[in-house]
Amino acid sequence: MSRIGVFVCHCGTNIGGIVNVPEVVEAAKAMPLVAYADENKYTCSEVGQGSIRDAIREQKLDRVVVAACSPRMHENTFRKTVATAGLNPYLLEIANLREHCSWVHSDSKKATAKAIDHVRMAVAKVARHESLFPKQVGLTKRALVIGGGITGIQAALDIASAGHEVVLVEKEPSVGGRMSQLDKTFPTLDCSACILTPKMVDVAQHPNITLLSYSEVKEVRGFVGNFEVDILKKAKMVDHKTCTGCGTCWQKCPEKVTSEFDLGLGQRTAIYIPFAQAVPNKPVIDMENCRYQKYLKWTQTEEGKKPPECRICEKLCPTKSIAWEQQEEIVTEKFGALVVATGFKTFDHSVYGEYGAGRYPDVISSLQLERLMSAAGPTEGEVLRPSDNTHPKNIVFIQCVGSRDDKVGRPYCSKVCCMYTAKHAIMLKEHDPEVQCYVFYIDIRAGGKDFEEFARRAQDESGAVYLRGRVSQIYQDGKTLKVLGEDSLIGRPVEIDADLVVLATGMEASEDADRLAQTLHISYNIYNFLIEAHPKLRPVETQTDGVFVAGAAVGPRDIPDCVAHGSAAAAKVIGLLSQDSLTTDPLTAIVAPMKCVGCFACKAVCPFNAIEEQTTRDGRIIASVNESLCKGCGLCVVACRPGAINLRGFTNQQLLSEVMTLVRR
Amino acid sequence: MSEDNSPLVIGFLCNWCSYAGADMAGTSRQAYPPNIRIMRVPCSGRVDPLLIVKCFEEGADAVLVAGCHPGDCHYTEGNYHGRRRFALLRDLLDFMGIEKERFRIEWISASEGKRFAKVVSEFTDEMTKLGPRKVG
Amino acid sequence: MVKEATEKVIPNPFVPYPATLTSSVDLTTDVKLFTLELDRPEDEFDYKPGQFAFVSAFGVGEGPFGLASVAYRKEGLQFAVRRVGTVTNALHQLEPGAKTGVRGPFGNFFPLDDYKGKNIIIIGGGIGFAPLRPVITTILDNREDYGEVLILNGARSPSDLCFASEFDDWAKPPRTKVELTVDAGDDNWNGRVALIPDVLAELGPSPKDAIAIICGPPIMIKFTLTRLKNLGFGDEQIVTTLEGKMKCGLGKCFRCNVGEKYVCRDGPVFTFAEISQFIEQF
Amino acid sequence: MTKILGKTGLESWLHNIMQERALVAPKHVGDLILFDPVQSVDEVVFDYENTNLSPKEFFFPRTDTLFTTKSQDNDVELIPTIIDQETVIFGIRPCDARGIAMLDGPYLDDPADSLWAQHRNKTTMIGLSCTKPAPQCFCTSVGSAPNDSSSVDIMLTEVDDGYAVEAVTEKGERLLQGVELKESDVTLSAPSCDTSVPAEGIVETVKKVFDSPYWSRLADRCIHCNVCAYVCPTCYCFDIRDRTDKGKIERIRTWESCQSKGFTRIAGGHDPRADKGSRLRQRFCHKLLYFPQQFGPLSCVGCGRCVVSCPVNIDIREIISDLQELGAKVG
Amino acid sequence: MGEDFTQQIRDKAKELLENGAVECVIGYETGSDGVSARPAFIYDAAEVDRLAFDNTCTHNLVKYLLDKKGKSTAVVVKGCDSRALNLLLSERQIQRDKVYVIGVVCPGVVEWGWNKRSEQLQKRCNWCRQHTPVVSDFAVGEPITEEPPAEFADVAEMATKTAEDRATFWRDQAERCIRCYACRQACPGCYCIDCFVELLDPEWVGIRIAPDENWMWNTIRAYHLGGRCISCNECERVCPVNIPLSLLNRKLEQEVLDLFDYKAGMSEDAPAPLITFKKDENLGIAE
Repeated sequence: MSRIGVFVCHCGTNIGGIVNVPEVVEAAKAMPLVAYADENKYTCSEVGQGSIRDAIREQKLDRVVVAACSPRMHENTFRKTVATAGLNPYLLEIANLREHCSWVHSDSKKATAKAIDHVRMAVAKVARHESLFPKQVGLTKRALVIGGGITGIQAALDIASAGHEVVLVEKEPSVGGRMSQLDKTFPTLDCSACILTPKMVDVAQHPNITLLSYSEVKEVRGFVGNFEVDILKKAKMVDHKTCTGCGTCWQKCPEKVTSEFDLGLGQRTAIYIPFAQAVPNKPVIDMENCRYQKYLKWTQTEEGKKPPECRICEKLCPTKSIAWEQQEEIVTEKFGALVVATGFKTFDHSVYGEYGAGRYPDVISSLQLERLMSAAGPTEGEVLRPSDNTHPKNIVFIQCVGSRDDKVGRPYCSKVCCMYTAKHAIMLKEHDPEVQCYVFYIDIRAGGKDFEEFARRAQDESGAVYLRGRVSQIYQDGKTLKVLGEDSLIGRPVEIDADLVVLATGMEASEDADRLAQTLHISYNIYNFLIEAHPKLRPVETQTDGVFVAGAAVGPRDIPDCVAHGSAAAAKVIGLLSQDSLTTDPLTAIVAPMKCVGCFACKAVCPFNAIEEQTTRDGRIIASVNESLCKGCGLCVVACRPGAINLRGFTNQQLLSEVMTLVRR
Repeated sequence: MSEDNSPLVIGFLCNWCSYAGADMAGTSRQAYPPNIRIMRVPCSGRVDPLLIVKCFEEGADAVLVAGCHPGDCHYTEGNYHGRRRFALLRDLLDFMGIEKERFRIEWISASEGKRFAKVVSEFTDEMTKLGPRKVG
Repeated sequence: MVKEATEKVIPNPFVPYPATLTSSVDLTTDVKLFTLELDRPEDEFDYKPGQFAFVSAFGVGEGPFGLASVAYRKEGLQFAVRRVGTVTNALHQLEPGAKTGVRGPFGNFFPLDDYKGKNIIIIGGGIGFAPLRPVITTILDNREDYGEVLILNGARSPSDLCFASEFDDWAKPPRTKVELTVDAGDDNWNGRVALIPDVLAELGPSPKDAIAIICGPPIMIKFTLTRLKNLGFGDEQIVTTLEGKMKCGLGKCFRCNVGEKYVCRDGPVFTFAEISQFIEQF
Repeated sequence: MTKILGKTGLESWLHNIMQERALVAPKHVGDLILFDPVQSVDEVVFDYENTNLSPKEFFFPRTDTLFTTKSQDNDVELIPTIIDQETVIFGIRPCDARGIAMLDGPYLDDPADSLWAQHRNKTTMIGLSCTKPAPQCFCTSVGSAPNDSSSVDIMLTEVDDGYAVEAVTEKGERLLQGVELKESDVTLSAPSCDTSVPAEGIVETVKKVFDSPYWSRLADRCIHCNVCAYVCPTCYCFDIRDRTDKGKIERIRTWESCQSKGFTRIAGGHDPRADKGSRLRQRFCHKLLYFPQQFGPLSCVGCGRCVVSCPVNIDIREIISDLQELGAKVG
Repeated sequence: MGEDFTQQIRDKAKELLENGAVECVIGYETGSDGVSARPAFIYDAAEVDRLAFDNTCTHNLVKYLLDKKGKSTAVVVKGCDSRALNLLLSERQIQRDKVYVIGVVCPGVVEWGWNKRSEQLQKRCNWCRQHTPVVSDFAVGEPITEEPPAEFADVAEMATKTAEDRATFWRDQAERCIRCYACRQACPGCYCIDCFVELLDPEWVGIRIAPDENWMWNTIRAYHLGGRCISCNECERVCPVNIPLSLLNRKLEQEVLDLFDYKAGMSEDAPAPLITFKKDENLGIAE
């Protein structure tokens, strides 16, 4: 039995000023199955909602149409209204008479006709609504944090401190991320390592945190509250359970290779920790470069010169922790929520021919400069030119390398470069008063607490010369680098003899960010930065419930933002994990088993892996929907030729009724 | 066509982008002709070609499907599927004498209220010029 | 030369009698009992237990439903309608006062006069019990004309038992027993949980001077028939109603046929003797 | 004596008929020949074996409105369809006319189908006997003949200088009023129909072989395309449903076929004829067993349309032969 | 072709039935007119001599595999028919290990009807690019090198008409349609349990056998085969009122080729164009 009530809202004069509301009410009364229609000044007001509740009770209404503003505005409000009157909240439909009608049309007659049609369609649709009931599903109260940079560390610590188990996965041998490569941080100039290291140690020591370094996430299955994640643990070749991190091995290893951590400016051994404060402070063996591995490879072919068998580390290890038999392995773990904090990588400046395309040793990236300035870096904090280890005096900074440049496909601003360059100018001057810095910039972006003052300080106190303009060419002239540019403020070409050129390389999404996003069914933009559910209102959520994003994986941001972001994601995770069960949205797809032909077109188009295979009693293999995974997009419904799948709330019947009621009105 | 010979345009708008874009048109008072009747769907990928064909069978003059811009789909892939289905359907309908112009697909984001109004205005004008469908 | 018959206006048998829905009561979660009153006093509608009629949901179509009332009580035309398809869905949406249409009565009926003096076993499953209600009403209204009466009503679950409010009245008269059973019970159910054929075997009614009337889903009819045969019931002692897909009720569309017989015109009431050769087709 | 209507006389007669009534005649439609209303005698095809579809649709239309509703206030008025249009069908073959007459059996059986009755009353059939039966024809095997005039109102037979005319019914007589006919002593020879189908005794045979696996083997090939039923002059299954447009409700009856899946599926899901074999058997049993049991003749008039149209060559003539052979074995 | 092919098919059928590899062989035999072929179902090795193959073997026998689910069956296929096997395999309607494919290299079939047969190739065979079966367990005949590319002259011709003329053309076709659904029944790609056209709720297509409803039916029938039609032309062959259904199918075939570079039924694995997508593709929509 259907007794539909229609409530038409004047919205003050917002609707009533254009749409003839009494006429809409009269038209509604004549519509099939409409038992009651009335108007309100403001339907969303307590009085208006009360009139709906009263009418439901008095008129025994079993379905409600509210003809008012956009459903995006008040659908939830009115769902609650009808629910308090005892109706299922899904037996409601909204006709949009404001945003889609009165606010955009001025012809009262035509607007009223359109309003009546929209009510008609809503009535047709609501007649086919069915009571829907959210389901409760259990959840695993554990979180996975992907990425062990400052964002991931912060998120992991916050979640763990709230009492939930956390697994932190880091692909490198140590946590720390980009921040661990920095010397000082702007604008406070506190030592990066000094503030980061304690947190890294906290991670290692926190009883609720399991750190999986040198590991990567491969596959993610399941849904919010119930994810199943395959994690690849790369072979470290060292048993970290027994290893004490005494350092003998990496001190004695004879094979020296370029250090990734020092960005090519220093060296490490084949068995190594990436940097002194690494966490875990236990080594891994770089299989590519290990002499014993090379020897083993040689024994298979016996081609070329026989390498030494080496195994020095094994011989010297006091705890016999070298584990040659170790293999990479995949572990599967269950989680209720995931935080993606995969950070960024810096732009590769070799694409810029005018900056030497990476050929000049003394044209370095700013992150390389950080390593040179770092006391724990390859030069122990002394800034020396890579080419001849001399102290550079004239230093040119070039801004926006791989930022704000359409030419290289990076039109966005990397946000931190202006500030770290100011920091560099200040620090270099402090290190060596003879240093003169020149900064070629487009704009100085110093929005942030104490930022503008800091940028000023570089110029006013540290004497850095800021030149507004692009550098057109750099070339090597003996020991000097000739930097040709333009000062656009005075409109004159400039030529500077530089000892060192530092490129403010921008931020890029980290390697494989797109692959990970696809695995997680979250979206990413054309630069592979992850997309949040809403840029303003849901900054750490994603379209996949239970998957949160944080830090520079979402877009360029600085350390305090990353930390705040990590904490924000953690707060969301804690909120999620503090529930005993999760409520699923009932607007999901549903399969009519008798109609399914088992072609699985639905499965092919489902973006959420929500279609599962099921065998019927008569042996047919048919589709079924995992309602916890289904997001209600309806792609499967359209793909299903036999009409075996329907979408609750937007059924074929409902959409067709809307069309039919319109075209045959 | 209605009595005053203005075209009947049926619009299917995805909830997350285009419906919100139409809301934005309202919020910012971007006027457009009142011919369009709007149906809310979760995703442009939920718009069944059967519905569109049904609209034309029943004499609608024009159909607009609007969804998120490619890459912006709330469900990540819905509009990509929709794009393929609609491309094929539009060619088929055109081959059967329903001009391509009568079936329009647009990507309109939640912030493009002005563009929504512009699209609907242009589309309605174009349909008025094209006139009613000659063979039912 | 072929002579012409004088042209006479033939009434269109597809046009129903206009009727008004006077009440609609939930019998189970998906079955409603509708009461209809014909709008025009001149329309004749006399019927007997077992007969059926088409009820219209204008705008959707019409469907055949067994009459659940008895004509002599003049309480309106009653139909128990289970919500299974588009027509029944639409009927369930109707409110008292709604306009509808009735075409009928159609088909044959239970020859209750012939059963006088006999013991009657009435077996119904689910919504199949609806056409048996007028049988029960008639027998109980003329209780002394019949012997022992056993009523066996079964359903999938307790909430699917039709006419639950009437069970007590049915069991009141002497020599009358009402047995209920369900396929699956619930928290409030203290009765039998068994399939109808099994309950029948357990109760073991004697075939002597007895008539068994069965109505229900095809599968239940088939198994119940077997049990009755095992108990010694002869083909003539077993009476059933068959369900068939019907469109006209007039013996024209040839959709409901079982062999050369039309369920709509030659049925729906058949003795097992009449349909035994076709039972596998059904 | 035979009455003759010359070719031009026929044309002007048809022309006159068209002025007052609808004239339906064989006509080229695409590459088909179909019975269709004609506006001019030029459209009429005189030289044809038979039409691709039978003329049954002028008595039992593909789509028919049984009644319409008119709503006013809370009242619904049901308005039955009245057929006013007088129609003349020209060129109907004896087999097809017999098929129409045969359907009087079920349709005029009490309670009569008023639409059928009205169509029959309002329609005059001018038959055209076959001069050269087609290879698929077998009317003589099922109780008719190429010149069988029993079911038409007027029978025409092509002769050298026109058409021999026989008024069979009063209705036919009336239509011929005022038409000038020549007297002639030409004798009409009955053309022969070569195909002979052993249809005699088939009713008894079908009863015997009802449970034979023959049916399901035959159905292997059948794709249940329904074409046989739709081209057949004696198939009369229908479906009924309502249609609502702009507040007006029509109850509509359309053609359907017993071969379609779900034809007998009841709302609960049970389908007594769910398998292909029992559906195909239903069709032949109806034609060869049930219809004769109810109304006398086999409900096959031997027009051969199904033979030609079946895409997988399910040939009723072959089936009748097979059944007889099978029946003989069963004994 | 002819007797040689017939003999090879009979021998293979005999072998398969005798060694129990299959329960039934679906092939062709001579029909009741004595001149044209019809489908034959052979269950007994003693009956293999009924099997025949000639240039009237038009029927796409793959359709019948849908009735033989789960049963080991051999089927005779021509090049065009064989693409239906891939379609049904990819849509999981048949199991490869239950089907034994006798693939006949087909030089083309002729125009024929009941009791009549011409020597003129069917129109579709003139533009056939799949003489050799794409799936085959036992090949009959030598593979023919296929010449590229597909032609769509008939489709192009329609496109030269005005929209109004095109609409009128299809309106006329719809008017003739009697909605027997023979096209669907013959199509190997049509196997829905309940076809959309017969659903009562949602009632996509109204009950009337009238131009509007018929137009909707014909349009969606074609659309549902978009990217799936394997060009066997059975729909058009069985149509009792000669609606040029293949014109719609071929239009879609052309579009699918142009837009998605896809040809249905060429492989079991390639996802059908409407269940997959590419992010960066220009389909002429809202660009």
